[in-house]
Amino acid sequence: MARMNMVQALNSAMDVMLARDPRVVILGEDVGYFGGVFRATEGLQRKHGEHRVLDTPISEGGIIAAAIGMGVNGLKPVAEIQFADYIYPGFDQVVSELARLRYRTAGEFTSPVTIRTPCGGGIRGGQTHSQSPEAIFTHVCGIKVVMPSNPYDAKGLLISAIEGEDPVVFFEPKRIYNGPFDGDPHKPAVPWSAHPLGEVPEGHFTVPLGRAAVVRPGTAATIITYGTMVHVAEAAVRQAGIDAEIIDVRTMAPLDVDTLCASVCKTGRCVVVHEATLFGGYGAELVATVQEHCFWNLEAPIQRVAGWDTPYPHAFEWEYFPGPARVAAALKKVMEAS
Amino acid sequence: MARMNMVQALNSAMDVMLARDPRVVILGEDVGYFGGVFRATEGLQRKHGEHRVLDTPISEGGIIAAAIGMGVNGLKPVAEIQFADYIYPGFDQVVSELARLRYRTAGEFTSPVTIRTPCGGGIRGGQTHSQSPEAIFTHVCGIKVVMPSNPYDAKGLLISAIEGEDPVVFFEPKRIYNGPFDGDPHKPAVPWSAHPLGEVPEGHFTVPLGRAAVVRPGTAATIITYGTMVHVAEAAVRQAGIDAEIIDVRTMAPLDVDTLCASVCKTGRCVVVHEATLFGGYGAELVATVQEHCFWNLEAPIQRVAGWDTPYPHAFEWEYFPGPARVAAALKKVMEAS
Amino acid sequence: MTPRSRLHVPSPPARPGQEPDFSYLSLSAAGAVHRPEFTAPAGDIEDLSKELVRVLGDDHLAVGPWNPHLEPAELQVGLRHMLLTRLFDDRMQKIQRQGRISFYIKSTGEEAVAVAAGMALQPGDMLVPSYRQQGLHVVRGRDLVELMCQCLSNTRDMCKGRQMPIMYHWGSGNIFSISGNLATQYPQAVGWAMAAAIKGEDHIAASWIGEGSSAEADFHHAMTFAAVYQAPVILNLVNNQWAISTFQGFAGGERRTFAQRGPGYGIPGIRVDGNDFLAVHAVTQWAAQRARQGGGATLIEHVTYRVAAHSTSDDPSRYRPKEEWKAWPLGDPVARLKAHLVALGEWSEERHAKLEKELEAHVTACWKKAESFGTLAGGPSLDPLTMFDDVLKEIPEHLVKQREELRALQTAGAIGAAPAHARQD
Amino acid sequence: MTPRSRLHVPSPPARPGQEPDFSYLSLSAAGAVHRPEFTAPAGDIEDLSKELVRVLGDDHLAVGPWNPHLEPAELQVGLRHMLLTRLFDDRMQKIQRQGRISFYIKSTGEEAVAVAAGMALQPGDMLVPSYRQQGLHVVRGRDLVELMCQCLSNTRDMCKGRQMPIMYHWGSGNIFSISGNLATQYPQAVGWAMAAAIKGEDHIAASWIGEGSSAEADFHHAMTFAAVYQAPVILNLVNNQWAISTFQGFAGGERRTFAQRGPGYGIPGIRVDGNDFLAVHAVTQWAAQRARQGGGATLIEHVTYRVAAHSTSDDPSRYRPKEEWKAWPLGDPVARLKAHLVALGEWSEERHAKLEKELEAHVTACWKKAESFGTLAGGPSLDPLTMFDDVLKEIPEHLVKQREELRALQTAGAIGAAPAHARQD
Ligand SMILES: Cc1ncc(C[n+]2csc(CCOP(=O)(O)OP(=O)(O)O)c2C)c(N)n1
Ligand SMILES: Cc1ncc(C[n+]2csc(CCOP(=O)(O)OP(=O)(O)O)c2C)c(N)n1
Ligand SMILES: [Mg+2]
Ligand SMILES: [Mg+2]
Repeated sequence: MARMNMVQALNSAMDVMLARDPRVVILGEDVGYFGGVFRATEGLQRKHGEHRVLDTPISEGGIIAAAIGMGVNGLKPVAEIQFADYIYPGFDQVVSELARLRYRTAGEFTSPVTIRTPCGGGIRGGQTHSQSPEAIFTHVCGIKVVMPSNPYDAKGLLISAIEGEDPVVFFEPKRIYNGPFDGDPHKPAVPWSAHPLGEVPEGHFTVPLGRAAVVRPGTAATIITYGTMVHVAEAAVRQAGIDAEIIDVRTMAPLDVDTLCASVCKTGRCVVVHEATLFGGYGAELVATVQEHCFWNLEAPIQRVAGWDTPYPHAFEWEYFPGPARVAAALKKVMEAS
Repeated sequence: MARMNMVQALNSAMDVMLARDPRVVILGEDVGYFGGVFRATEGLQRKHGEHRVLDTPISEGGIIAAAIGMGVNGLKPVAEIQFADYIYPGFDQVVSELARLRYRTAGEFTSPVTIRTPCGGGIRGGQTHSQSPEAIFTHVCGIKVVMPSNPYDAKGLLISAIEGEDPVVFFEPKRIYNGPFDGDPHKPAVPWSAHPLGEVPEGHFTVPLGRAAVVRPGTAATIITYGTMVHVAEAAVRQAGIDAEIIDVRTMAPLDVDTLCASVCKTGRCVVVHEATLFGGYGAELVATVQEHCFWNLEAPIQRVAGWDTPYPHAFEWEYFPGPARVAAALKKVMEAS
Repeated sequence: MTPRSRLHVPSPPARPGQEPDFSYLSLSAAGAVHRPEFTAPAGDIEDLSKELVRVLGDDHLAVGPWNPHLEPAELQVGLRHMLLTRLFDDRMQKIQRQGRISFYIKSTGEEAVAVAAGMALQPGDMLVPSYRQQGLHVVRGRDLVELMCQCLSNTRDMCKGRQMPIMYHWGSGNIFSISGNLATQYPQAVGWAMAAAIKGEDHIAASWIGEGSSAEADFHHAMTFAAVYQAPVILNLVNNQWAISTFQGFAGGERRTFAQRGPGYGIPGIRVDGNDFLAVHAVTQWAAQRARQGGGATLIEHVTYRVAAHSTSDDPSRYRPKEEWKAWPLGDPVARLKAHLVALGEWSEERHAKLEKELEAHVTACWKKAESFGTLAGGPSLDPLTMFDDVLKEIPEHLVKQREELRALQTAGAIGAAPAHARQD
Repeated sequence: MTPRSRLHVPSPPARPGQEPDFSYLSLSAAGAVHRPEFTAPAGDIEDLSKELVRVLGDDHLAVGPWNPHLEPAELQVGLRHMLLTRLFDDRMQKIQRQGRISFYIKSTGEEAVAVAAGMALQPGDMLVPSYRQQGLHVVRGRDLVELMCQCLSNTRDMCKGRQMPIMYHWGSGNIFSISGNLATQYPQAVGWAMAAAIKGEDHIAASWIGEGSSAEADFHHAMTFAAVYQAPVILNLVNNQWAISTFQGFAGGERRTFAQRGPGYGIPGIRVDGNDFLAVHAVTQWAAQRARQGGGATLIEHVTYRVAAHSTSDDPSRYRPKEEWKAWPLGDPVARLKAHLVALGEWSEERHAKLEKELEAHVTACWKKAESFGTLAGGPSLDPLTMFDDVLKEIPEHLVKQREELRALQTAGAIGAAPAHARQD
């Protein structure tokens, strides 16, 4: 076991896979010599060579397309998109190509590309360094969508993504790269080194895709969330003093419906939380699924807590960020209703 | 009044606006001399000149970007994307630019681009001529998203879109360009000329954005839908013999919550229907919104009927297409539950 | 100076009812263009992007440094492949007109672009076509029955009914899947080639794109990545003068050739007579050897003409002179190779007629066989429940449920058999 | 032949600890490059894309056909603008280091690219910059207080707190909004220019992009649309040798210049010494006149060097020799224009020192005033409820509700004041 923050855990996952599987290659803007703007690939080029860890032109569409071609030719490419906000120029290659290739060729051609990309706000990055576009990708058939909430999962999920034969869009909530963040910007940052989930095996291990985790058992209500908001939810539970069960979705698509619905059917109350904007967000899918399966157990309308439906406003980060106060308020609301 | 099919109605809307407002320009692939692959711009270049109706390079990103620049310079561009399946190469310009410009400049720069694009299946177009990607756009703050279900609305909504000062993504369900389609491919096609909504004023009129329409009043349940599926819903109601109220959303974003929720609160039962794939689709937003507002009136879990979560399979169009049988089954399900 | 509009709107030289006019084309004489070493730096051979490499002269003989000196037997194979491609196209078009398949795209007049290039490559090379290079499948010996079954979406459809007609692929034949989205394959081919180079393998990739599609972002992505990593790839740009209704000026072809894009990226650009089998073969061989020897990518502009409609959904008489193709100065690739072989004394009208008959019979036999695996009108058909396969490697739970839902509906008779042919609006 | 990897991986000439090496740069002598007529066809002036237009010689005098023959007074204004830009940058960087703004991007060493180009254009021309042309605001006389208030996200922030520092715009000054997404502005500028041409107006657009960003799709879109419609636009490509950590070889600069992309599209490409105020002014004027007279677009590659870090978040000592800029063969644009004026007898060390002092005092005064409108640490601040404005023209119902929800939370004290400075991971 070692102590790792999330960046180190991701780095370790790639390091392990580069060493284990000669087919694995890393590519992206600034990922090679420099080691990535968030240092996620630090040292990997030096260790594994510049044919395994490639700097690329600034061209997200080209990166994803080239990765697809490499995957077709037997490699297992891990492409970094520097910020999730910059994945859109590569969107066509993801939707029309990466997600469709296996289907349209009835399995004769496949390309198991993993796309890693830092997402989310809370780092004063303004509207083009803070977005959470996961919902858009969950609506695309043929890819898996993942977001870890801690270093252990980050490494285990990334290894699963790279080892798997399906394309994966792997969102990394950059706000918690260095430590869990409970939504209170006034508090001193707690590093992962002081957190149990900062304990990460150095070698190979996996966390399966497609399985949610109950990160806090509870009886009064269920909070369904993922990424940074898992920690915000924990803070909200403390703040509200309500014994809510917290579920970390981890894999947004395909969704582990059973784990979610078992919890909500048990608690009868549900709050769905994400950083992304509310309207048409992934939370809507969670609500729609849960109400269908747990309708007869629900004691109150399911509440969504999400980013306001505006672009991410640089100066109003903390009024915008769906922090513990808003989650706690929603919790209270579902408790009061009846 | 004239008899128009939906293509003619759209053509008429553009014709009227080109004549009324010198700022209006049309651009897109094959829209000029040829008049568009669906003939929506037929005759417009000849009538209004080749500086008002422009053929473009095959470059959806370039088309939308150029339209944005034109809009900034005082024009009112109407860009056609030949198929909605081909909008993804322009996705970055829509999300990062078109939708954000007003916000990021606090209103100092704006660009009122209307993007028209034919969507939906049922024409044996296979996976790259059949998609319904509206959900993705409804999650993007800063644009309006529209889909008409008949020629009258098509013209009135398109004129509203062009006259408005906000960017609009205007989806055209191509399956009903020539006539309403009730989901039964075995039946002879009924042209709009034999349908009351094929009566369309020749001149200028508007249908406001942001307002849903109750297209069939009813008491037993509410079907919320849009586009082609409005007609499928009507067929399903007939088939099921259930007195359902049918609501045509028309503008997906911003959503007319009041009209939807008033109906569901009244009927207590709700089925949401769209052609697009289910998971993460726009139906999820409809369900999430309705359950929040109408929870205490709901007698049954809200059902979604949508495309299966696969790419659009060319040969299995009618097994894939969410036809009246499936809608009727869902209607029965919400009626039986209690 | 009074301000005035200066927006330039490209306009083709002739519209319906007007005389065809190809005077805008700049042509070189056969044999006139030099053939540099494989190793020549891109910057030293920029002229190749402006000239037109041609081998077959008006006398039907092969001349000049680009003459690939192919054996007559090989030329006969090339002729056979091109002819078969054409006859296959003609038949499939007829079949579409009869409503027996829903859609088709012909490559008439452009057969050499696929056939000659395909023949100049090695079996381990990955071919990454657009929708108009069916000749590649012919070159690699694909059973036409398989192509026909794909167009029929029948029980032997390699795509299992998931794609429109002509969207073929061939894993074991190293021919990549055709995408409905233009140009996406181009940078993928570069990625494939990069992987070959990373693995130290000796294979190259070759991709094809239309001149209209070169306006898409992926053209730029492909060129940039190919240039930066010197990827072993041949990027073919098929300038058949027309996209759907827009002529090549709308892709930026008015003031320079498409091959000239190459030097702009530091990649050699070669402009070749796309209707000259020998010339296409020669430039492909040159580019392939360059790539295999570590010299990186080449952009090849094939100057040709789309004789047929864009697809069976198109009507070109709306936007260009009806018989424009007759005025096309570079002739017909089949006729020209035939004439060359005749001039060499290695072919004759009789042999040609015989071959044509043989190939037509072959196509007929293939179609018969293909139909036995199911047609739109009847016969065996694919199980619709297979539509839930291959979305992901393993079928996820929600799709299992959706499959069961469909199965139940089918069992209940709620979702019946599909009609022979859906209405096309 | 044993197969072996041939993937080429570009590598800069020097890494940290190594000697800077700019021998890869091909330079022309001052005055050596011809200056064609505005009306010259793109194909006739391709050499301009390979040469380097320079006006200022080693003796600091202006020579050759590109000498714009500017009045000394105009040169002095240019010097003033460049110096002010530099001092503004220096101050803002210091202010960022003190934690008083959260982020900054300097243009040190590249001031001429914005200032000289900006001065050669007319007020009605639309300037469409990337994030490194703050000099354009200076040229057009923008009150620095406004730029500072933007960086402070304070009550006078033109972006109302919605954008990171430096993402300026200026409606009435015809300077377009800066986007965080690279290259998107480039084809928008072309669209703007197309609209001017459609309307028959006499204005042109000018846009700027980094060499690294030229790998994005939007570069291709801009070039294609500019070429097809001959749009009145100047497309400036600022080759400052570095993206973030990757040198210009990763954008495809190893085997040809970026200006050469122009001819590939049928657009003139001009490679200019970006640190030579006079040369930048002259080529801009040429391109502007060409565009205004209906000649269409020009691509101008400005060869310069990014002296500073990419941004205040970057540490270039990790990837390039620490003092690489000292070896940069094209010197410093401020120093060179200054030396030129001195050589003309129109400037002196004393005047320069005095100007510097004056401008520094001006910057100080501006900062003081800017702070009075609010700082990160205190003073007046924007109302967070304004964040719901301007998403659409009219605030839609769901946003009205969300605004009320936030207002209620604020009233309840549940969402407090923001901390002085958020943690940057
Ligand atoms: C991304 C995308 N945009 C538009 C289309 C519609 N479309 C199909 S083929 C075509 C014309 C392509 O012309 P060209 O590249 O010259 O190829 P050709 O048909 O001449 O072989 C168009 C516009 C598409 N398939 N994909
Ligand atoms: C679409 C997109 N991808 C990536 C980034 C991150 N990024 C910001 S600046 C930059 C480097 C740009 O280099 P260059 O174009 O040379 O401009 P310079 O900084 O040298 O002026 C990168 C990769 C971004 N902002 N947008
Ligand atoms: Mg073409
Ligand atoms: Mg740069």
